[in-house]
Amino acid sequence: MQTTFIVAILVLGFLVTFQIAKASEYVAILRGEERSRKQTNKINGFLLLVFLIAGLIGVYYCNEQLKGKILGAPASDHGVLVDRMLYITLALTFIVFVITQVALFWFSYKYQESDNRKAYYYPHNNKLEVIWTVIPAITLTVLVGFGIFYWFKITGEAPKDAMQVEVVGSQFKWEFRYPGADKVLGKKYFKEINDAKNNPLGQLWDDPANHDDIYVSGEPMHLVVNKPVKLVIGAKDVIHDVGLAHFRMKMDAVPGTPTTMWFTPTKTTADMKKETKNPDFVYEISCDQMCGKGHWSMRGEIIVETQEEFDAWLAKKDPQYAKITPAKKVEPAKDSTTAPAVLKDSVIAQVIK
Amino acid sequence: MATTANVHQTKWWSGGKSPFNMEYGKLMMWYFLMSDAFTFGAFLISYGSIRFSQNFWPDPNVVFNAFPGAGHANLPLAFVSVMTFILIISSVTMVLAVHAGHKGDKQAVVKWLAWTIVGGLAFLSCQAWEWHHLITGEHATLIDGQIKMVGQTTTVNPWGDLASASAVADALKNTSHETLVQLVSSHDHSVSHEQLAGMSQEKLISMVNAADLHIRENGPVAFGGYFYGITGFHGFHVFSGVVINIIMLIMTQKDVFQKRGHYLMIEKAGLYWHFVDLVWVFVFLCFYLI
Amino acid sequence: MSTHFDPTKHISSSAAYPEVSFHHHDTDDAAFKKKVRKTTILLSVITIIELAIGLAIYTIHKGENPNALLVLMFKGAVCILTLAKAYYIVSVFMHLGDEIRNMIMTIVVPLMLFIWFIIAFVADGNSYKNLRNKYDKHFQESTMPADHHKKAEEPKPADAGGKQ
Amino acid sequence: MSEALSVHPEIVTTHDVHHDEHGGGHHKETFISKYIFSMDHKTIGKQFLITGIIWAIVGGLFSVLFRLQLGYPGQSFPILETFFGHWAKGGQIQPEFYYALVTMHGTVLVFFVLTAGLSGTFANILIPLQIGARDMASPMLNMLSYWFFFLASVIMMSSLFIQTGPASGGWTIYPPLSALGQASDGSKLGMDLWLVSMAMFIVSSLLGGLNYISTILNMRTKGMSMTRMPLTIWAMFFTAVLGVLSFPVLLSGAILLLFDRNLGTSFFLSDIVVNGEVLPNEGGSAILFQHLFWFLGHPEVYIILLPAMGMVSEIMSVNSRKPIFGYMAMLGSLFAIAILAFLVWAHHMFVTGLNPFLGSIFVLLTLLIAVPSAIKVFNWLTTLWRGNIRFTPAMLFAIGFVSLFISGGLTGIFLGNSTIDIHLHDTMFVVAHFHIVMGVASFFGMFAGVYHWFPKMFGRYLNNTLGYIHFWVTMVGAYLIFWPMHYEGLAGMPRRYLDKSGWVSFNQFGDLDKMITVVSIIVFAVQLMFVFNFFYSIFKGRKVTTQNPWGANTLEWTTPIRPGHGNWVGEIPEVHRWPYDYGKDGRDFIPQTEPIGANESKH
Repeated sequence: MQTTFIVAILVLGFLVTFQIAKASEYVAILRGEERSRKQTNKINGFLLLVFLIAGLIGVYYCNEQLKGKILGAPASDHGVLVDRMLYITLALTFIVFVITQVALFWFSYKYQESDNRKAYYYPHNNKLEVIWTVIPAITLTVLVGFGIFYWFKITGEAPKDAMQVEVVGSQFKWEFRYPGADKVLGKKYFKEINDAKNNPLGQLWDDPANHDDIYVSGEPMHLVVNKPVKLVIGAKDVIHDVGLAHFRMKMDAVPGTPTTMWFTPTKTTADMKKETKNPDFVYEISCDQMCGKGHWSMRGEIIVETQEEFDAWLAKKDPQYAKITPAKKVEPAKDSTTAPAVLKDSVIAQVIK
Repeated sequence: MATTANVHQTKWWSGGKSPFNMEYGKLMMWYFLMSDAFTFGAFLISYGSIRFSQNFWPDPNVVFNAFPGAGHANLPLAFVSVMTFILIISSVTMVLAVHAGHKGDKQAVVKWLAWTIVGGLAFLSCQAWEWHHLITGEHATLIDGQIKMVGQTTTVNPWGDLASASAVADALKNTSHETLVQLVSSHDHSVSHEQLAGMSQEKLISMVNAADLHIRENGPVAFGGYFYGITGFHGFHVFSGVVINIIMLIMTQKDVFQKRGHYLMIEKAGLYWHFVDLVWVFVFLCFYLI
Repeated sequence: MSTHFDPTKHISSSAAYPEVSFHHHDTDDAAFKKKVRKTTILLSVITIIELAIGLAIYTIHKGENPNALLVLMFKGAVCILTLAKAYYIVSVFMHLGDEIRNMIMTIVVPLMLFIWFIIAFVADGNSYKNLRNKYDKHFQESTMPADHHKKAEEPKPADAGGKQ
Repeated sequence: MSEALSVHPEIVTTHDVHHDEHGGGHHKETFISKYIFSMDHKTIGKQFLITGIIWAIVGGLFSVLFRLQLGYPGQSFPILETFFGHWAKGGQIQPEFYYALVTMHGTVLVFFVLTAGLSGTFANILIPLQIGARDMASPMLNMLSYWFFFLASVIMMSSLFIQTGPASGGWTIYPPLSALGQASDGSKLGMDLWLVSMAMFIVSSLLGGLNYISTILNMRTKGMSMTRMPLTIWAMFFTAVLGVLSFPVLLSGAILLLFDRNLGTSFFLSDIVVNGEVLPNEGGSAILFQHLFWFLGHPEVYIILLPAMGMVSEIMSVNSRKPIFGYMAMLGSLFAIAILAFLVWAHHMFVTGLNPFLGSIFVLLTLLIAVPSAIKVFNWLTTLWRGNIRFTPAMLFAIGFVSLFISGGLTGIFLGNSTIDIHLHDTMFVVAHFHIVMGVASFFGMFAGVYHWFPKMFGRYLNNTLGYIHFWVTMVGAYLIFWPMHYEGLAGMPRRYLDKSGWVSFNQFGDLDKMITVVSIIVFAVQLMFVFNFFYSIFKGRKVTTQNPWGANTLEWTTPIRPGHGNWVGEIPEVHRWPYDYGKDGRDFIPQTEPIGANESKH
């Protein structure tokens, strides 16, 4: 009913508009096309000026309305760099934006057709053109310089003491793996992935580095505040993307190609709850790469906490290996150390099975 | 200002004539070939990208070492060099056909076009044999912990790294009886196939001389995809080139060009044919040489 | 391919503008044939050299200690020879060398794009290999050629021929 | 022979005689040969335009539908279920439907509307008319170009009606999602149809592009040197070059993807476990496809934008009654943009794990594009300066184009900088950016072109009043829709999210999304009004009575008001000057055909 009503209104409005338009065309012909053209020219010239002023006010108003909603200060060290770069660029581009838009609409208004003026024949001016080639070039050199400097800082090698966490995306969930006491993530092979065998990540059990690896899913990833973390990112099925809006970080999760990112969270979740005055605040992992029908709901959470809290949380976790050990006949650690390194892991895994 | 920009070239660029001294059809053919070069380029560069993302890539000399009628002799690159020469020679005959066209010599055009078509068909036959040989030739390959007899397809690649003796020993345990029979009979001709078929799994394993087999792992499977994809796409070009040449031959026979007073169509067909040869030069480089 | 606009009728009538001529000038039969013969021989020789290099690489691979640098140099040489071949095919067989400069430029200049095209794609492929080797140890161990880390375990086999 | 035509106007007569020798259906001028399988570049251009308009309605309608979901998530619109059945169960757009809509919206508008509908239309109509040729180099291939496009359209359209729906992995169809039917319904038959349709589209685009290039190079009338060509033609020329060199790369990618989907190859697939099923593929690279895609995809942006730039330059000069400022600089910047377009593709892939060093080179190359873009903007501004401006609807759209190009171009500087792109990649900021700079701006260029050349196409004018309403609503609407969207992106809100209410970080924009939806519906309605105006005016519009209604210099206005096939009656005029002698020596305009006067001042 409502829809019909809206459609009816639209059709009616359209018919009225069309009749007016048709009539105005006739009126124009009657009054002389030249005269009516000059009149509409004045109206449109004026409207262009109105658009400029209203537009600039609108830009200001929009900013007032929305600036509070863009997540506030970044919660990681790299986020600070990203934001700084963002504001440098914003400052420069905004100046250019205002100057060029004002010039565009002002010129349009000022130089609208008039019988008193003849257009000025001005085909080129090499000096001017050189000036506005060089100035943007210099400005952009500055932006590129800053940009690449920060880029290398952000994508450079993670510090040696960074903790490692593996993040694996699949339709439509995130899974995590902590390297355990040895600080080494064990080897894995995708053909070993088997939920029924308690091996959701395809860990190769003959690699002793896997035995203390802790698998976490269905709950938030835990990170330590002010401690660099390096995420080793992978995907099982299609491309996903680990998007961390509050940390200003992002990296694709590509099946078959491991990717990484590192940063240092600088605010605990508790800090952020206070800062945002939102008791439900939580760091979120969004999937930023189209990954299928559940893409929009592929949500993960991160809790940033102190070292003690983190240790307490981790201590409660059992390594994934513990879940499969009872089923095993041989003592795997020994087995894998004695097996010649030549052997292909998959082959060994096959044999063990 | 606009008029003074290119004084020394005004003769060519000032309009009213072709700046290239060239009829539009030939110009379009050239630019079509440019775009086609980007199609092939993209294929070959993707191949390069994948190849550089792998630790191991099969040595072409190992893959392409067969020759029709030569049985199991190891003749690396022999057959493909024959193919290459066929294509070069067919390119030469095409040049001569185009040249004959310039002179308006119908008989010569017919003669050289016919030879070009023969060359093209010969090349296609060679490619058919090579594909057939690669797909049907079976090689003992270590795949997923067992030994299988596979050909070169888009999903398996029998040209991986040599498998270690211990891996082979482990894999033999998982290998099917039939494959074991094939393995043994391939190097032990003293026992008949039927006898082998009657033997037990363990007996067969003990008869396999793993060191002698040089069993390879499953190599990068993208190899097959790219090889068949790109040589197939090239073969498709050769095929369409042959079709075009046959049409040209018929048109020449029917004096179509004679009536027109020129053989420009032959020239355009020639450009296409040479391009096919040109692409082969790069396919040859990427798949067979490096 | 034929259109109702047939250019052919009017080419002969282009005498008013003598520079508009769509005919090649190398109609001198003997010289042309000589050029074609020369190019054919050149192409054949280059191909033979390429094959020889291919076989040389094969021999090096079979040897005890493959010299990676030497192989790389050989491969580079083959690439250069291939470019030479391509040059002769385009320039002589396709007569691009006989066209006027304008034409040659419109063909050659866009091909320059291939330089960055190739560099970027290959560099990217290589960078993904490095990522995998670094973060996917299983991938590295299962695909790295034997002579890098398996050598201690087994002697490198001499014959690499496939079995039928 | 059209070659020879442009060379010797006197051969025109031979041309006519010649027609009859071939005796094709063309010369009998039946309905079919005149309007359907026409070889007249003007008719083919109109065919492209009308097909493009139909596609634009379809693509625009898709955006209205998914905007409904975005503005009113969770609300039920029973009418949707009436029309779309299980795709909108309970009147709510299902996720599969939503993704099919966004994917098809992107595909349709980028390729079918803004590539074929924009550059296909105006390249066809303007190239022969403005360079002084009777038709394209090869009218036959030109006709085939349209019919391949038509075939591509039919295939793409058919994919909308199959059980599993059309492709729905985003218009960039990244594998593995697009390669695995198990991962998404849209990656089943719909994806194959998408790829086949694109292959046909690429063939069409190549046939067209080759024709445009050889026509522009080879068939200019006497005196029409390259630097006397209107900027429209230069823009079309670079557009065609971009298409001819980059579309084949997409074709390669599409073929490889088809193989991966149907023949078990592993070009783009590796290490995949989908829904618990372990796939055998190893060794491919999912990112490789993105390289191939963006090697086309980035030039594609300029394929869309350059024709609009060219037409805006021309229209701006005509209506300012002033020469375009810095013709050579405009031309040089077009050239620079065309070259750079090929070198920067991987800036769409900064966060794919791209090597940081390689990434930094792409940053450098990308931001270089800002220099020629800035030159163009400043030159447009200077063209307006001290002009005597007539605000025809075409001119208003041209001014709107410049405004949008500035706004969207500047946000490109954010995204091209890899550091900022880490945060903004794949957020609504990207959506806002490219819709302004490539979507709406190109549409503005297209509208400008339609309003300006409609009299040439149909011998009638579009209704002016409707034109002004169309402009103002679209202009205001475009900014209302896309300006605030940047803020969603700055908040990190990912694109292609159909409902953000479950997110702590992104649920603060509900009202904004409602506003955007309402505005986009209004804007869409006004576009329908334009379409009505278009078709109404073809038959009932005010008739054009003068040969040169805008007082323009270029050659198309020297043809009859309704030119027939062959464009000029009698000889093709010779050209004596550049096309921008407006306001020179006190004269309002001096057509290109007028010889240089003895006392004429130099510039």
